Amino acid sequence: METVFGIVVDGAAYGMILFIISVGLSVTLGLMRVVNLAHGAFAMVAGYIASYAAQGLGLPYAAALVGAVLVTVVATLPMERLLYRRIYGSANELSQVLLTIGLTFVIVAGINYLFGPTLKRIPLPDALLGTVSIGPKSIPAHRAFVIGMGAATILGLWWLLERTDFGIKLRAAVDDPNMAAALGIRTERLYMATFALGTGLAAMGGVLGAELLPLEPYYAIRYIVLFLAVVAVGGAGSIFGSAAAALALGIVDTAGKYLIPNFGEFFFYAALILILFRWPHGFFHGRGA
Amino acid sequence: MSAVATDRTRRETAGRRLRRAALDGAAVPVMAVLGLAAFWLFPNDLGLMTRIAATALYVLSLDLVLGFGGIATLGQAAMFGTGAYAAGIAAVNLVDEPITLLAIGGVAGGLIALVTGALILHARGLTLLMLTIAVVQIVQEVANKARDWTGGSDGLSGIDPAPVLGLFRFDLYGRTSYLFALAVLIVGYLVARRIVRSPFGLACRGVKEDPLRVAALGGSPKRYLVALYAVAGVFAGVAGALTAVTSGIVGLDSASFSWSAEALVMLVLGGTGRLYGAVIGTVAFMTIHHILASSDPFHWMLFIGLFLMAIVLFAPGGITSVLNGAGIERVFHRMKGGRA
Amino acid sequence: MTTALLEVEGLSKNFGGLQVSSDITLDLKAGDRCALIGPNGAGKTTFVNLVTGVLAPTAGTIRLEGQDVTTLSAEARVRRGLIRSFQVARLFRSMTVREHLELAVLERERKTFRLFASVRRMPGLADEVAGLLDAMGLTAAADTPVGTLAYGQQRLLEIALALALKPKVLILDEPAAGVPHSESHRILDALDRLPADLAVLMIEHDMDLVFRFARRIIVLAQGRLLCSGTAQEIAADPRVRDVYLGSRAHVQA
Amino acid sequence: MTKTVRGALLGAVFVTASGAALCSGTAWAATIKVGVIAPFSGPFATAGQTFKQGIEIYQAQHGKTVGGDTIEFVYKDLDQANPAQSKALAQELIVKEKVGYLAGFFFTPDALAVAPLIDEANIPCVIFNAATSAITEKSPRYVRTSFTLWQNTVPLAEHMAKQGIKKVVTAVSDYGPGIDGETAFKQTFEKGGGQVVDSIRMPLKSTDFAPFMQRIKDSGAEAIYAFLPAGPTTLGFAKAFSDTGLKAAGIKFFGPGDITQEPDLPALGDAAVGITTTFNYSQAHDSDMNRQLLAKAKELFGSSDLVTFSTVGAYDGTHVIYKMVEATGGKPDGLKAVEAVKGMAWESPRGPLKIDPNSRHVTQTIYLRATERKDGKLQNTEIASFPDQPDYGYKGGK
Repeated sequence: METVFGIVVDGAAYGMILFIISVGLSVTLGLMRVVNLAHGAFAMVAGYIASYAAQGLGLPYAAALVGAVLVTVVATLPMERLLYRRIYGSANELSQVLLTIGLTFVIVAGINYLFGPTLKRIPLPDALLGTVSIGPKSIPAHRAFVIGMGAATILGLWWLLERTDFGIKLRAAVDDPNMAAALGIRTERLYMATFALGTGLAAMGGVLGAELLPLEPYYAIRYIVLFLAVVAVGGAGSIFGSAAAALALGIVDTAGKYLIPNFGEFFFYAALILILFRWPHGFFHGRGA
Repeated sequence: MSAVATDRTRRETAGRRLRRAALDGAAVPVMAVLGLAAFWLFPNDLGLMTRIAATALYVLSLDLVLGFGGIATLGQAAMFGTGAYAAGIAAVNLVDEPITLLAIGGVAGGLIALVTGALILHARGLTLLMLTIAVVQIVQEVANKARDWTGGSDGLSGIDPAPVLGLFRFDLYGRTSYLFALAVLIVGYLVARRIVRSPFGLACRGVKEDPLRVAALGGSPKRYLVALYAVAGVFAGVAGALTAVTSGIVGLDSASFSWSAEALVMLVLGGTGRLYGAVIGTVAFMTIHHILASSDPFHWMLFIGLFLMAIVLFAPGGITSVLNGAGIERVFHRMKGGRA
Repeated sequence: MTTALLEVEGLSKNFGGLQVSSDITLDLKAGDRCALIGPNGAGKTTFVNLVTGVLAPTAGTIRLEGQDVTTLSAEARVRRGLIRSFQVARLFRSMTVREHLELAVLERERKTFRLFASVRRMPGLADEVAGLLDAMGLTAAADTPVGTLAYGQQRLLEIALALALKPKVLILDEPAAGVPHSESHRILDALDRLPADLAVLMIEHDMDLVFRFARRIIVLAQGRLLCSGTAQEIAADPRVRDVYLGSRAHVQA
Repeated sequence: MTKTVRGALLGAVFVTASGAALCSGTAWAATIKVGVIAPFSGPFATAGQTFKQGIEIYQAQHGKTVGGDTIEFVYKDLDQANPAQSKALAQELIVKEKVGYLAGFFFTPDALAVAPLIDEANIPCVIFNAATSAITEKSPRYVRTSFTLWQNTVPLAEHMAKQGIKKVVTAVSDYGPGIDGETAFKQTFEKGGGQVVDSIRMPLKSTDFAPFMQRIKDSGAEAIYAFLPAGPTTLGFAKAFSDTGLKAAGIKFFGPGDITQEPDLPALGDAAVGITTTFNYSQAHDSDMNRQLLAKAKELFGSSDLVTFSTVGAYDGTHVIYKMVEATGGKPDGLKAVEAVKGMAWESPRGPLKIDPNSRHVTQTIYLRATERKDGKLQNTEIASFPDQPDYGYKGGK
């Protein structure tokens, strides 16, 4: 019983990190139909910025987090205008893959040039260094914090999409872009805002997750498969789908490593195949897509 | 739309098709002549050129799947790796005749494609992409685990093939390797072209454009896709075996996600849906990679990244679209208009 | 009495709680020229999708030449001679007219799994395709990619494709929709020349075309079979007028 | 016709472009070239950088000529373990660059791949790192100046058994060196009377180690023996070890010294404190030669932070190559060159070294080190030494 509990708690923390980063990808894929392979690169850039802010400038963790998210969003917006806008839409899948791989390469090279190939870390504040007890299991305070932030992200996104004007327009545009345009929704601005939202989420996940997904220049390429897996299992454009998928994959991965560590990798990908066999369009294929 | 305009576009497209057909026909002789010329001109780069030839066959297999069947995959290395390992294991334990080894690789690649294709090709889009990734990861993990057979992460070494046709030994300078790889590539290209022009190829092109319409003609889209996937698997398997035979070694990287992604990049670079696009894309990518990596190994990614982005922004159909369309158009124009 | 080629019995389809087709029964015999009409949203397209196997029915059976095909896939029904054309021309945009017909003929002959044969050298293929091209007046456009073809010609190709499959039962989904008047006579000519022993079910809005072509008319409304009969009977039926007027009133509201 | 010409032109452009870029290096009669294959880009770029630094430090200290011959190093980038590419690069180095020596090799598969080539071309191959024991068995032309997992693990396991530790969990990355380490540890430790209660092999790509920690905790072991490749994976593992409270619970952490290599220490932070490792080199090693090496590094590269085991592997490897050139008088003869350095002993920044004539691997002192914070900086402090350790894995083990 304790084992099961341990697996669930560890899996949830891992899943929440995956969720925070992947949900941004899911939102942009759902609305703009763009397979953004550079999404992981954006998360990485934010991680490096936060690392620099905390270690180089001596900012506190919270300020580094907020600053990194803002800087990343502002830095990537011109890319939306100059690059991404040309490749929106499902007809461009190949161009999307090629352009965003190219962009990823450029970012990897740039990060390598600026920060070097060694690992970088974002020092945690003392408050997040200890452990927290949840029932019989004690987990690192940082993980508990991440789980909390993940839950807050779910709620925040739910509020944003269900309760705000932006959310209504966004959902309308996901459901039927032409209709949305006909109704006078300015899709260009909507796309830009959504892109910023997606990048911001990636950035937040990159900073929060730096303990689990360590920062090095190949981060951008190493983890993108994981993020894509979450989006595929969750269903593009679905928040709760992404959350469910990230938690499920986090727990499956954790269980596999705990129970059969020698075949952990098998376990994960076999589970992925089975899940996609059962739900070929993801858990929550309802909205949009 | 006025009838005149339609007529003009029709004539233009007809012209473009004609040029494409001509390029298609010229591809094999050009490949052979350039390949042999390169053999004489760059005797010191045969190693690189051998890898280019084997990789071109691999990218060609991806073109069959993607360009002619519309199957987006990031798992083509599953077939390449399986073929490479099958040939490698056979070479270490059973036979050392190179052409037999290629056949073994082809059969292995085809079988794995048939089995996994039947399992995953019901899906489309991102789901299919993820399934293909999962397959290649599992194949790689099997290769890692079956250490006794595959050498695991140390790689499978000790592949020492017999002379080709009992006559040509694989030498240090890679002369035999290169000519052998070039010959296999050209034969592979011819077979692929034959398949593309066959009734089967026609049906696959139909599935790529509209699977439901093919069903309405009485064809089963999934069966075509699985068959095409398996056929391309044979090509990828042969390419893997060719790499194993000419390099004498197989590593886990030959069944990796990144090798799959690299094939996709090379193909899109060259242009999908034309076989010569796969060859041109491979030559371009690997040559550029080689030049950049040897002049500045630290930051070649920057250049290749910018190059990829430039292709998307300025030549969306890949290098061959420039060849097919604007480029040739300009040449024609200049010829007609005298010396410009 | 000739036996029915296509028999549909009690066919129903629900989407969730919504009943789109309910209890439709009809049959087609060899040589039938039948039209299915009804206002927008009457369930005509759903009906076609059910019969051709694109959708699975909630209840009911479909028999082709006496054999139950209800659970067969769309392509299996096509191979048994149940062929449809599409309302919006659904063609392979980058392929030429000739390639379309070649593919259709090869599908019919089940030769599409020949990997190493050359399409150009398949025995008899070129002649048959030439015949079809000629019959539809498409010879001049044979090597044009369909994407650049005029709309009327695309509709003709749709019919040619259906014929290339040598159907027993042919379902034409609005064969003349979107065709300019100057070209519609070509479609009519083509329809007139359909093989006599073919059972044809045409879904159509253009009443001129329906009255000219059909010997029997079936009216569908709100997913149900309203009535059937000859052109005169249908024209005189007050229920039909109600349905159309009602729906028009609804549209205007 | 025009299209053919056009196609031909295009192809020719590519081929010529590649040729032009490749044909620039011409061989000099009085220059002996050494081809170095290592990762200079990608996730392991640091490794290639340390190789290069080791070579440059040695050349700065000892000059670039041996008996009138200039030694020139030619670098080839191989960003990750890729044996086929490794072989192709080696072939290119031999055929085109006409190198007389091959060197470098961070990963085992890359080193193994060149065996047939060095035999056919009769070229010595000096391995600066790749640590699987079996490599030097594959060709008589391999010489290795790094270490093996067996070499580091055997003294560690003996030490742990002597400390009275009874129950240990092994946790290694699931690849060749990891399994070498696991086998070496198990054999030695169980011979010493200890018990390995669980052996965990972790997928190489793991990033989240919490589940493994849970398993280690559940096994009831007093200590762990862990080996992972240096870099991100080690960081994650060490962090998880302290974060999940295993460290606080008093479980002791042992392993080969790769896991606390100097370039990674800043990122590891306090998670590294208290880890006990055995290794052949520490920046904190107390000797004049080591201080000179670090000073030279600072002078040449502005900082000595990167200096680590692969730096001295390359540094001593360069020494071996110089001695080979000296012994053969600059004439290309691989076997003779290797023969000349068999049994050679010398003093290195890491301590006394000797090339075992049988395994052609360095016999060296292995140090027991504790990672600790000194003057605000983390370092591996040597607390005991085990002199003259051979490669226990050579033709043994497996």
